[in-house]
Amino acid sequence: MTTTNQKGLIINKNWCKGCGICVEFCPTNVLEMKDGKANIKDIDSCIMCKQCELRCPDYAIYLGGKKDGK
Amino acid sequence: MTTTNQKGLIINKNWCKGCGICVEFCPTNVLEMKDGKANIKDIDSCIMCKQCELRCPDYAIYLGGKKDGK
Amino acid sequence: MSNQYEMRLSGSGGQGLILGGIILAESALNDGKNAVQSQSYGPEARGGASKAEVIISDNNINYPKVRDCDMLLSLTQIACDKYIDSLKKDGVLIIDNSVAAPERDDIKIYSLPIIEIATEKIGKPMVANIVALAVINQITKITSNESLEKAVLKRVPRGTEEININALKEGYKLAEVNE
Amino acid sequence: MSNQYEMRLSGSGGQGLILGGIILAESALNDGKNAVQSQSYGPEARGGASKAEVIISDNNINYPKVRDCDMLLSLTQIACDKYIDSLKKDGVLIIDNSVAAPERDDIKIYSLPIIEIATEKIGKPMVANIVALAVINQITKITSNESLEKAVLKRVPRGTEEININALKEGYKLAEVNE
Amino acid sequence: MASALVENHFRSNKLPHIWCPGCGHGIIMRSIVEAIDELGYNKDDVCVVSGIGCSSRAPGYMDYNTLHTLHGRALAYATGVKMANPKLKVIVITGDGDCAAIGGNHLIHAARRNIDITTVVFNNNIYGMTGGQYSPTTPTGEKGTTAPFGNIDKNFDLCNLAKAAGATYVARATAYHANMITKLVKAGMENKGFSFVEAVSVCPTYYGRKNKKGDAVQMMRYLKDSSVNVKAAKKLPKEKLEGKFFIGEFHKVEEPEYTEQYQKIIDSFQKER
Amino acid sequence: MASALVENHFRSNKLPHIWCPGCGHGIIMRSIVEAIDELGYNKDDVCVVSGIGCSSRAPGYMDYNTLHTLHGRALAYATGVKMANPKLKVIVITGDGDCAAIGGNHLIHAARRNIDITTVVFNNNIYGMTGGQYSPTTPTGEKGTTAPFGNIDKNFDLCNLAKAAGATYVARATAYHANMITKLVKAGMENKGFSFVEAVSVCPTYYGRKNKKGDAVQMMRYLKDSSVNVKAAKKLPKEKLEGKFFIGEFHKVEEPEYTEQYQKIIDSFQKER
Amino acid sequence: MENKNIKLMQGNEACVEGALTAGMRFFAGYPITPSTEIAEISSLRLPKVGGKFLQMEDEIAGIAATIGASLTGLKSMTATSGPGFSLKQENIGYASIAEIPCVIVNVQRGGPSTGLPTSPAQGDIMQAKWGTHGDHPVIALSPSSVRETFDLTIKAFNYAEKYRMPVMLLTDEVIGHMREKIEIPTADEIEIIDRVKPESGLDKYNPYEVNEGELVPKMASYGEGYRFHVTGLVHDETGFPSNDSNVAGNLLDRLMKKIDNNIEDISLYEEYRIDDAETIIIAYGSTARSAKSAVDMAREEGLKVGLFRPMTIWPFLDKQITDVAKKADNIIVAEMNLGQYVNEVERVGNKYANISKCCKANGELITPDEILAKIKEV
Amino acid sequence: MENKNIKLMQGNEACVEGALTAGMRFFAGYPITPSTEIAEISSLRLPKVGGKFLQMEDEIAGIAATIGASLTGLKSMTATSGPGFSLKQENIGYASIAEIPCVIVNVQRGGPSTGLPTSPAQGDIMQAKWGTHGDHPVIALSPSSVRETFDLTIKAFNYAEKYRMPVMLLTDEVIGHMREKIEIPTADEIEIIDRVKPESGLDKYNPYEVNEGELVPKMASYGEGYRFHVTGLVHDETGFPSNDSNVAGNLLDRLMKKIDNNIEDISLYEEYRIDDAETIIIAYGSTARSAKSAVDMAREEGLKVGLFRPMTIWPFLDKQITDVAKKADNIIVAEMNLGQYVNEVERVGNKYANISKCCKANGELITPDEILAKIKEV
Ligand SMILES: Cc1ncc(C[n+]2csc(CCOP(=O)(O)OP(=O)(O)O)c2C)c(N)n1
Ligand SMILES: Cc1ncc(C[n+]2csc(CCOP(=O)(O)OP(=O)(O)O)c2C)c(N)n1
Ligand code: SF4
Ligand code: SF4
Ligand code: SF4
Ligand code: SF4
Ligand code: SF4
Ligand code: SF4
Ligand SMILES: [Mg+2]
Ligand SMILES: [Mg+2]
Repeated sequence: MTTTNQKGLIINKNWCKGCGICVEFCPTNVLEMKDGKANIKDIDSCIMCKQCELRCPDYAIYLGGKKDGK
Repeated sequence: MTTTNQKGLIINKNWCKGCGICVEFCPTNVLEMKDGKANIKDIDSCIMCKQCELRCPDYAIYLGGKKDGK
Repeated sequence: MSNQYEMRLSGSGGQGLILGGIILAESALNDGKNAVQSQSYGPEARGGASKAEVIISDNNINYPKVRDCDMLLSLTQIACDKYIDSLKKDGVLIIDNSVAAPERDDIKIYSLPIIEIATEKIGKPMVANIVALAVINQITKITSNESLEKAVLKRVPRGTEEININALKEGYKLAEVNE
Repeated sequence: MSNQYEMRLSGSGGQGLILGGIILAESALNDGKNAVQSQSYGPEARGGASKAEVIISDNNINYPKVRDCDMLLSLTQIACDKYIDSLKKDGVLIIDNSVAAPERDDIKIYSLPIIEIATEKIGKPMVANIVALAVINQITKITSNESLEKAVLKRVPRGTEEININALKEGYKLAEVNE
Repeated sequence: MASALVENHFRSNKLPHIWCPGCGHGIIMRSIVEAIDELGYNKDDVCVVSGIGCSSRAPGYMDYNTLHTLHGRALAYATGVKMANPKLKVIVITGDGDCAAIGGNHLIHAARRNIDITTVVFNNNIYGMTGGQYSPTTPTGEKGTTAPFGNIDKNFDLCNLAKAAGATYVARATAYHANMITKLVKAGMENKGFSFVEAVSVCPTYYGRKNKKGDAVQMMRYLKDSSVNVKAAKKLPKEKLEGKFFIGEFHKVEEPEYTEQYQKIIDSFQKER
Repeated sequence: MASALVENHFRSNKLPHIWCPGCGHGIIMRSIVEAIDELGYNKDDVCVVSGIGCSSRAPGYMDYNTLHTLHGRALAYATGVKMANPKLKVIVITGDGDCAAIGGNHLIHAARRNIDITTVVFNNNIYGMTGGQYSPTTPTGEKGTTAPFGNIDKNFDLCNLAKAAGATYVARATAYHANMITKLVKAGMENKGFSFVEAVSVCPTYYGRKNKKGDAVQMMRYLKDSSVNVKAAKKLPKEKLEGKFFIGEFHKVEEPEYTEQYQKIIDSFQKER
Repeated sequence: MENKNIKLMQGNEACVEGALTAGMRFFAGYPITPSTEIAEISSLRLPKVGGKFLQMEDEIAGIAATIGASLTGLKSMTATSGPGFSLKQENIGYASIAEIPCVIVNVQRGGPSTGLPTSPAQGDIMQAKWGTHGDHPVIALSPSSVRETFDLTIKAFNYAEKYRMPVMLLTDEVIGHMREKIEIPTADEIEIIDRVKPESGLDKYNPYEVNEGELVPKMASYGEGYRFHVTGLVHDETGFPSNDSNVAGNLLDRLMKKIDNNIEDISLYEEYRIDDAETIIIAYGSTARSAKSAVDMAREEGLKVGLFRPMTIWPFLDKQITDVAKKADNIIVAEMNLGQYVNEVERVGNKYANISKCCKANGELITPDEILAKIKEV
Repeated sequence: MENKNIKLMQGNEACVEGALTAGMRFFAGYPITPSTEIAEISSLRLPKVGGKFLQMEDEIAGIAATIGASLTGLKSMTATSGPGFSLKQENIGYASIAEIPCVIVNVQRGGPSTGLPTSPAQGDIMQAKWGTHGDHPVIALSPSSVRETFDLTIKAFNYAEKYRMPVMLLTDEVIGHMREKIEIPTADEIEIIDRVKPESGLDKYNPYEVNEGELVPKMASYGEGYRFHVTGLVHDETGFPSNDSNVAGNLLDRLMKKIDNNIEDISLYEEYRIDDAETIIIAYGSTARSAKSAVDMAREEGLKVGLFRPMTIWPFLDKQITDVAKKADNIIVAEMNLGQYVNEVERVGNKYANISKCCKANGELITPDEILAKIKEV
């Protein structure tokens, strides 16, 4: 359910309710909706700006996978 | 209990509670306190300005004796 | 209940009769007796009329209200008119001499210049209530004079002790003379 | 009470199952029967899961709640898992084919592509509820087809009549084929 | 045995009223009645609604349709009255406690709706009826029987509050300025919408005594000396304004009135038929 | 499986929360928590109090001392909490209905007292929890389930109201401006007195649907496009401000704080002994 | 649904339809689950008949506006649930002493406090009688079906107008939210009662004077030319306050007698299979539906069981329930609370019958099986 | 007054003194006659002992702040009269379900509504039990003297803390406003009970968990390091809301059992000349004083009359009053209302004794003569 990657961008699909807010406001178009949940489409473009984390109403997407060493 | 006079200034002593407001704010010093009630001391000075009537909290002093023909 | 003495102090608001009732009750406590004090509230209390009630007894006091009283003090005519019927046969009526004595011959009436004494002898009309207390005590002997003095001193504002003691004294004198 | 037929329509919020329940109940009324419809409220209704209950009877319906049901419709896995135990022995289970059939051999299971039909044949996933109503009616014969059609037409928004009639037709077809 | 105004507009068999000697409430009540008289309203069309408090006893003396409700609730009752019969000229008489303590919510909501009610607050900065507890308008530092060490609450500026809440007419005068109250209440009644008139009153019995403000006369004098008309204020130097409060009209705007807006909805269906 | 902030400050076993997909409340709740985190408060010293509503469910998820009270009463409870232990950092989370409808009186009085509580209103312009009735902040003309023909009420400007009532810190941001909420809440918490932060939220389920505002994304976009920072506003031409609302800090003053003033009374007796 | 008067309707909707039929032209309230639909439907329907709907700032304002509107001549209603019902209590007392007709609906939900907002309960039965301070007359009705919600709402308005008092409709989440078949009666099947108004052109109108042969004082509306006074203080027949103990005593006495002297008119109930019953269940509202099922089930097993179903909860049906107690060996009171109405049943009945209760307050409707089990137990 | 502990004191003052003795450190309220002195004296006394007094914007805010302060560790009280008591009802339910100790004083005055604000009554007896929506546990005490006001206020705090619930003190205008002799007991004569707190340093604190042998859950204060959650919704032992019917059922059950299982601890009453009594008067509060006089008067006339005086009004003294009913031929319930407590007496007693009432609700205290007349009548 969790996606980890070099940028440490994580999506908790159990918590994601599929509102699409993160997708809409990602400045570099990293994200997409897939099966009603947020999904990482293009991690390389991620500039780790945290906009998605800030605005996810469900705390389902966040940067921090790396920081925590996970 | 009622005083009538040529200016039509009337004091209803049954209603007067003796607060002294009319006496204080009469511009021409027509009134006085007597036995705890307002009293006409000098009707001649009355300029019929109605200040007493306006400010009597108990509607015990008023001009109008003449108007009503009483 | 037979040794209960029931008193009603009546007059107009501002005459300090409620304080008077409290002092009387505390005086009784000083004597080791029981006392209940109550007073009128509400529009009745607002409109100028004022009433304090005191019951003093050696025993427990159950029913706490005064209905027919043994002693009635009235400092104003309105108060006297209103409460005179509640005074028991053989009861004591104490009125200020500005009040017209009622037509009842089954009671003892004391008409005394209470307010005048306070105003003229003490120079403070406010202490009429204390003068009245002394008068009541002198006539009814309901509490001891020492207890009353103690009670008065406890309740009056600091700095007014002397005036009030004088008021008591004048009250006793007044009642003695007229006894 | 024996001729009472109790149904539970379950799925997720937004699938229009409450409207479905209402239509089913009105269809029964059209047939001259009695019906009671109720639904889940509160956090339960908020959280995505949704449930409508319908009881249909020739007689009066007293106790208005469905406990163990004769027919269960489940359009989602969660709903099926939650309510499967409440389906009576010999009861009818109708599930969308996206839902895994439960392991019970004491019931009749109909697994049909209800959502798919609505999406692909009608082009409106929202009409899955209407497709499901036709399926239910075809399988259980609980109300007459004319009554159901009338009930559907009464409740759907103006301008969508044709789509909904088509949905009914597709539903009947689907159920017939799989009967 | 009273003036023509009093005979005409009061239930004079109920007079004298229960208020204490020198209580400012009587002056304000008269000024309101004068306003109604000058406006020439039919008495049958006037409805005065109040809550509970010394001030709220006013309607009992006034010869209109009168409604003495519960503490704080006058505006909610009045809203029902006005909606039920928008032709009625509805006045709410309330105290600072009634209006701004327990009734504060109804005040801001009636203001927000801009419903055509004129509210006159008899603000004596104290709970008079219950014997002198501090109120939401008791100035900081002053005493009440529940503020024996001085009130630490900040006091409301009721006019400011009413304005922020949405009132379309806001003004203040004092019991000393009896004619001005009449003028402001008239303007308030003529405003199609929620009008708020603060009438600063005096309670010599409790507020005066507790705070050593002297007798009724001295308190009236204070009202005279400490108030400045907003219009005049602009021309005055700052020093002259120190310790003073403003009276006069503070706010006046035109906005849709509630019962009229509702009537439009009703009418839209009338047409449909 | 959540960010460090969420793990630290939320009761993550209670997540995901009950709010609908795209509900703005979740964003605002996170921004508040971020503020607390940045301020470095000890979690044991933070107390979050709420009323009843979707928004008022927030405290249940937050790992502090939390109190979920009655509809409209959060500020009254919070006042008791703060007075009882002035060391606590007290935050009130409330909805537009909770705070401004049934709770309006407690709001203006808490503001008046300038008690050190930071109130954050999750303003979605609707009663979410009960299914979409219009609220005192629903814009005139918009629909709710109890305003089927469009709301004829005028809506409150809550910031204006709080200011007029006496709040010493007043500000507004939106769920789109998540970082700004954090900033304002921090400033509010640091203000010794009553701080009021309006956080404009979105309710796609009811407000959005009823008023055809599109989905959560569109509603968030609206917040972004229609808000103007007060600071920037001054430099903008009037046309650019049409149909816009302001965000940012509106009011900030220093005034005596309630619990401190009360402590002074207590201290005066301590000295006496 | 050949007959156009047959509909599928929700209980809360039936309440509004009944109210409109009774002549409701004013509603003021505040949303609260599970009563909210009553406000919502009122907001939709009232302006279409020239009536007024107001969403107020809270429940207190809701009932206050309702009373104000009633005084101004409109038949008025407010609706709420538990927490809101608690908030309205002070004003219920006002309407009682000032004798203002109005209808207060309480769609009961799980308490105490916020409790279980979306679950049914019958926990406010005693509150309906005793919730406000001081003695006062009370009428409260409780329907068991959607149709009865319609009927009893009309009754509630009728009683309110006839006896000049607030009347409560105590329904519950089950009845309020369920949809069932309802046949709307035709106009001539329905009795509508309006308040008695003073003849116009009266010289002197005493708003609280009751003349020989009159039930209640005649009621003028504000704005009709009678400039009368209304207060929540104890008042004499002129409407003005009085502290006189005789006035106070007489007023309260008169208020209570409105009920006591007309108890038959207000007594609504159903008896079901009661004639030979050895065990009689007493149940009201939604619980009575379960009880009816239970009676049928018991009868099928040969048990002599019946149901007494009060629709009038207050005033308490003293006479009828005493009779029931005399007739039966056992009485079982079934209610969705921890035992409220049963106290009253005990009061009148425990001389005559063995009284027990079948109570549940966990947010679930009592089932027929639970009642049946209790029947077998006693 | 040689003994410095003997004083003349007003009932309302004794209430504050008792509260301070019990450890009250927070009071929030709103003025209302005839309870206002309690607020006034609290405002004067509390800061001197480091406590807090708050005059809130209304009665609702008063009790809400009281509950908030109690949760934060202070023993808290609010006081009011009729109209305010009605307004506080919703919050009383909150304190009940969330189990927050607090004391609510109601100095009863004439109702309903604004009624007779300065006159005594005992019209809120049933309201004290049933005023808020939903089932909930209730303790209410009623003193008959100034000294007893002091004592029962302490008891009220003790019960509140011990059983974690709101406790009501139902006094009346007569007791609240009269001054009489009171001997203040010394510290060692007084039992003070404090809430049980969790041991500090707990890893996990479940705010609503009751362990074997415990009466109520241990109560932490906000700010002490337990970051617990409190709600008025039905909740499980962790304090978080739940819709589970078992959780709901168990919670309500536990709340009610706090009373039911400890009824003896809460039963306070006085029996006076009851042993050989053929007629027993039941009276409480100020009316009990008249009743005692009446008993003495009756005894003087040779009538066998006694008095049973409940000081605990709620929970109802089932056992004791059943015993009284078994002992006496006649029971007369005297109360300053139109008949409230008498209903409960009838419920338990009418199998055994002839029960009648001596009621008055006109703003005047019932007199000994009126009770005596009633004694002779039965
Ligand atoms: C619900 C309720 N709470 C409290 C009271 C007691 N009470 C009566 S009047 C009043 C305050 C009145 O103050 P204000 O409104 O300023 O009027 P004023 O007497 O000063 O003119 C209070 C607290 C009440 N009657 N009802
Ligand atoms: C006394 C009372 N009245 C009404 C309600 C019903 N109620 C619960 S939440 C709510 C409105 C919530 O709106 P808001 O505060 O804006 O919060 P939101 O759900 O929109 O976040 C209402 C009316 C209640 N619980 N208690
Ligand atoms: S961190 Fe920024 S760039 Fe990366 S996915 Fe999130 S919003 Fe897009
Ligand atoms: S914002 Fe959060 S909940 Fe919404 S789609 Fe993105 S991850 Fe999912
Ligand atoms: S009318 Fe004017 S001048 Fe005459 S007495 Fe009155 S105040 Fe004085
Ligand atoms: S103002 Fe009126 S009440 Fe006062 S002294 Fe003059 S006449 Fe008397
Ligand atoms: S108490 Fe104060 S406000 Fe009330 S009547 Fe007396 S002076 Fe006026
Ligand atoms: S109803 Fe609205 S406010 Fe409530 S959770 Fe859903 S979106 Fe959010
Ligand atoms: Mg005032
Ligand atoms: Mg909202």
